[in-house]
Amino acid sequence: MAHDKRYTNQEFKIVGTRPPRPDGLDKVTGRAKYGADTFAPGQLDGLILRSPHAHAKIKNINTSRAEKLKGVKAVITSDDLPDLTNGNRGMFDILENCMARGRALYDGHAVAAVAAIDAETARRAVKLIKVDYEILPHVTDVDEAMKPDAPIVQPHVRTSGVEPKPRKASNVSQVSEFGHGDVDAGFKEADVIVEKSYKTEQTHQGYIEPHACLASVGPDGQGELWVTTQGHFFFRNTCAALLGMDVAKLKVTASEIGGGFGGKTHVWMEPVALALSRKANRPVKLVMSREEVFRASGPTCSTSVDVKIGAKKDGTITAALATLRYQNGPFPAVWAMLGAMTSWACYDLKNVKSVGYDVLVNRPKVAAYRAPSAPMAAFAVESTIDQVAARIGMDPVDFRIKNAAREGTRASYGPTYGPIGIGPTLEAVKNHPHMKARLGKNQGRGMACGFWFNFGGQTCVDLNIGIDGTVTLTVGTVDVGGSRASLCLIAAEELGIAYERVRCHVADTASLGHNDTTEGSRGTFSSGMAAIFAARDAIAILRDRAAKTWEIDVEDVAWEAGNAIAKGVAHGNLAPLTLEELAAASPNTGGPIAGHNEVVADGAGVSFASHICDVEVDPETGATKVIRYTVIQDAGKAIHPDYVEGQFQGGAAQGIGWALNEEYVYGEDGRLQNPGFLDYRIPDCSDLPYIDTQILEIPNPNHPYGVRGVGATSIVPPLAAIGNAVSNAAGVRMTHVPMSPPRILKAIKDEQLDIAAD
Amino acid sequence: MRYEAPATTREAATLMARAKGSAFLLAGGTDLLVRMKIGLVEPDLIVDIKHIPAMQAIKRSAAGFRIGAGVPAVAMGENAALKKAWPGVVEAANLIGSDQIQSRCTIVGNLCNASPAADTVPAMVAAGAKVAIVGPRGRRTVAVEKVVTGPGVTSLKKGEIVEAITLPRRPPKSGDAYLRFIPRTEMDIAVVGAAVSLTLGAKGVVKQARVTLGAVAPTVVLVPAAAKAIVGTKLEKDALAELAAACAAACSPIDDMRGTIEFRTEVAGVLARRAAKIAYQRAGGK
Amino acid sequence: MLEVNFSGSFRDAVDGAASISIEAATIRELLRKLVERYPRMQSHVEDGVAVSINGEIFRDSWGEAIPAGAEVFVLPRIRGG
Amino acid sequence: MSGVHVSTTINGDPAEFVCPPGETLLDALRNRLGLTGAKEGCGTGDCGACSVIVDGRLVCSCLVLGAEVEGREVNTVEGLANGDTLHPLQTKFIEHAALQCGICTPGFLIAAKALLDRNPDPSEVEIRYALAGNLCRCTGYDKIVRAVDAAAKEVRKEVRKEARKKRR
Repeated sequence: MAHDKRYTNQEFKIVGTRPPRPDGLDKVTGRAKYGADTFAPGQLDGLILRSPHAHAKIKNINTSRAEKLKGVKAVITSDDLPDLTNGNRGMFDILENCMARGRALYDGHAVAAVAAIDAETARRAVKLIKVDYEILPHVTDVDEAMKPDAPIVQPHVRTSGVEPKPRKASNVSQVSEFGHGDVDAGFKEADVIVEKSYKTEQTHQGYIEPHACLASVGPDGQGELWVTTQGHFFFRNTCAALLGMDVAKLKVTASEIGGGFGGKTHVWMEPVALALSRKANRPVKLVMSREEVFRASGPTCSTSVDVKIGAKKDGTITAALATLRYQNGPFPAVWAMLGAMTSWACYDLKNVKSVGYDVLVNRPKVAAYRAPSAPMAAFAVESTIDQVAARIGMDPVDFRIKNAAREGTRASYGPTYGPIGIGPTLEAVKNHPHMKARLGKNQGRGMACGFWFNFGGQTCVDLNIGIDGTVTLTVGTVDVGGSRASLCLIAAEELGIAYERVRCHVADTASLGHNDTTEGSRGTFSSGMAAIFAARDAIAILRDRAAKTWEIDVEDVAWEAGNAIAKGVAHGNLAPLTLEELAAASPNTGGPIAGHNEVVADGAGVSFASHICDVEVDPETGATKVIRYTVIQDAGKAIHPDYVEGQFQGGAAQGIGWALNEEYVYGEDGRLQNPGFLDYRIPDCSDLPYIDTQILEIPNPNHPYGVRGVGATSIVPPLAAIGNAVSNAAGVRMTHVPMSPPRILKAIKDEQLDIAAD
Repeated sequence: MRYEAPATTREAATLMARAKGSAFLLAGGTDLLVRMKIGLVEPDLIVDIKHIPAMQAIKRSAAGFRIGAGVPAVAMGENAALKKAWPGVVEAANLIGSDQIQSRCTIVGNLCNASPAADTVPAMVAAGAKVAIVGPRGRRTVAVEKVVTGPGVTSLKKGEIVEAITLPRRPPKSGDAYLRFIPRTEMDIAVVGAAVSLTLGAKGVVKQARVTLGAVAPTVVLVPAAAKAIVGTKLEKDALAELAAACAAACSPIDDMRGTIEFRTEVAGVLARRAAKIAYQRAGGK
Repeated sequence: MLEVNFSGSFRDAVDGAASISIEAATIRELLRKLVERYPRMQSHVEDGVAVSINGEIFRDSWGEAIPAGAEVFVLPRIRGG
Repeated sequence: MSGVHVSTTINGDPAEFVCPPGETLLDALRNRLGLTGAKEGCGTGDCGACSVIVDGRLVCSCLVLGAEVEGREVNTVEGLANGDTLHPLQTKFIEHAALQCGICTPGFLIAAKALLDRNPDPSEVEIRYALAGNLCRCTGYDKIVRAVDAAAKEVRKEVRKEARKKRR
């Protein structure tokens, strides 16, 4: 049935409160079951052998000694994962990333796998597999990979998006251009032009739970997969296709997920676990070590970006140009394109252009990471914006407000905006006490803006009313950060009952229709929309049951505050029927009462954030300390404010780590040097201050409650906000992320030399 | 693989001496278990020394302090007398890792792991610590700086076990301090470390000093020139500048993922200067 | 008649045009006619496209009606984290 | 390879298991005793997700051999609640939304308990440094620190109550 998706501007009774989450108790008592927390009878331990080389031809793999080892039940190579993708290059790339096919494309690329009776036997078996490599020249740096003489990562790739279509293979897989107006003309009008180049290093989502799954496939072609994932329906479809199974015969259950941030939207090793299980005819548990997570499960891109901005003395930006080079790992993707689309989204620009170059290198396949591609573009753009403001002697906040996009602005990536929140977040920054707080010695303040599209997608929800009137809400979007609590609030709001009367569960793939992956901040937006419609669906049935009970026309029955009400003088004497009464009577009024909804939740509202931070820099060592941090973001409508704040704070913390210390370090040999939490430095509790938040609510017109996604955007501004703060504290402009102490100290020293030279 | 938990140092030494294949001592295990996890070592024998009474205690005597090889760093922080006498050595020990690591890691393990970046070694060398070694051919005692001969390499012979570290008795008006540089506030390996131990004479003038640096050379560096720069001074500005310069001159670091040659050399002097000031204050200097 | 705009990454598929005129009442009809006229759009449509109608981005609702004179952009399908 | 027989006490109850000499306490707890509350986030002592308390000391169970806990007292998140009464830390973590994905929560609860056991009145800085060995990637630590601070107040109340009882 069709539903009205428009914002209804209703008064909320329950939405917006902060009740305890339904899965809270299990998670504070150790009962919650994550990817590695389940066991099956006869279970084997799986282990993957990975390439130590960045780029190598696999001449031969000898598994005979491993197969002979006592306790080994299966050994597989790419021969056990035949290519069933019939020409679908995207699927083939997923297959090749799961298990190398003749070529190892990066340090950590899987080349073989074993399943054995215990972990120790599996370890010994892997050591017995003999792989004969022919080492090939490799390239890991994005700018190096674009040079004409660079080693070619994928000989089949021809650059798309350029005319005429190239004949020669290239590491540039795609060129994408966005924008409007005439930037050359715009730069001619400018009084001031600032042009600068930036680099950001590769970072990992850093979820604390490594990839883990328990796979079981039988000779009858039926299988089950228990896995930590952001999208078990997508995993089912992909694994079934790669293994030649029927989708209906593979049941995938999403475990509790120990963080994903985009990293668990991709299939990494699950097809290998299924193939091992199929070969051994035993359940196989496959769990990545932390080292494997870093070497072989997708980080985000390292990038190299040039930005040029021209402005008039009055603060009007006359032209904006960005050239973005994003490294994708060894498989073509669209990350630079996304960077090009997001780079200028915060601003109202007459002449704007951004060109993205997607580049292949010998590093792990790049995966989505929270607002993928936007933070690096924002670092370059927002850093340059501050420099332009300084050059024309204008306050950086006022400069942004003057050029901010608003309703009716044509976005740099094409469409015209509806109601949006960039202006309000900037006004909120201007009025925030943080901006007036006094700074101490060696301290600097910076701010920056960020944008993310958000989206909805395919969603399916069941709402079942129990005999006692309590409600089971069954969704198919994985709960990555408390969405079950938010969805209970929404169902309770619609039905007019208490939050405690609703329980939300995430269904396995056999129990509900397809749901898209929880990504792009869609979980609460889309399942919330479907929950609203499912509840309204159930209310229609409840009204019908009440009408039957009263023997009146259903048109005369209204649903108010959890009760069926008979309308009109004729029925004035009828006492309201509660949900409990209707549920209890349901066996005799037509059977179980349930609501259901399938929807493509399109029309997710774009979201904007502005961040403020104060940083102290030790001029003698380049050490930094974040003194104060404030996040201001438009949530559309905050369903459960605790978890909206949590998303704001978590995104900011990830951005702070990215800005200051996190980076993949590759050696000359193309091997990752820091595949662990010791030298891949995500922020500790003692590294951060309290992170203040301010939730703005500019309703999304395309959602009944005005909800926008909230998860992604908060990671976009921090790189630039910290960069601006550091340069204000240390008096040097940082153009290379992470701004680690050695980089900051070098910048300070170089600056001192320059001054001395002048 | 075998796991043994002997009750005496002798037994442990004998087990190690007779071991075929690779044998490792287990105290806190915060280095050994990590190396086992990432497959760097596959021990045939693990000898747990935490059941050897002589190695579990911090003993105070006329000669100073004796810290058993099995004593976790956290216990050093809990020992008021030790903390008062050697605050620099204790703060170095307490800087290693998290509270979780503190409950397990030992200064002897930190020493024998022979990492150039070990936190406690510069402090122990500055303090003039001695190492009590028990081996198949009996006991010997050596200066702490004699134990580590290169990255991952020690002068200990097969079957030799460090039983304890001894710190000398402290003359009055003495103080020591250790500072390290790490990118985060916790959990990192030192990029540079600097320790200063000094004793004041009349009118707060530095009478005797030892200055050491960590993570700027294959082994910890004792910098006599830096000590000389502050002896006879009250750490005036130029004395400290000379100290920093001497430290920078003594550095022969490497470029790696944790820091550059340039950075380590620059920051070594800065930290030594700051450590000297703290040690001076702790000695009662103003 | 609709004025349909293209972002950079699709322009080579529509012979470099920034925008074209096309008769379509729904997203489905628009995409069908696009592929008919520009066969190289086929692969893009298979990889996934998004269509924005008056600023609202649709990724999957091909049944969505396109009002006359609406602002229409054919965009790459966006991935999320 | 011959296994080591270990008799120990876990959350107050006697427990026995046989494990290979090189097996970590974490693997023994999870795979032999079914106590999966402690998680492996790194296996190298850098994330604290496997935190447990052994003889009153906070440790990473991934850096302890199973064989080492012979005759010792081990406390895990599964033993944190007292019967059907949650520990104040557990209550406050839920109240303050101090968890999102929850994978790091058992480790944080155990580390925070070790802190409050020795210092029931910690400052914000003391809380942050005591929890520095526990990585969380979801929350930015804000709500965790607030929850521990709130739980500390509860613990102090209980301590005072106990003291009063004793005086009577």
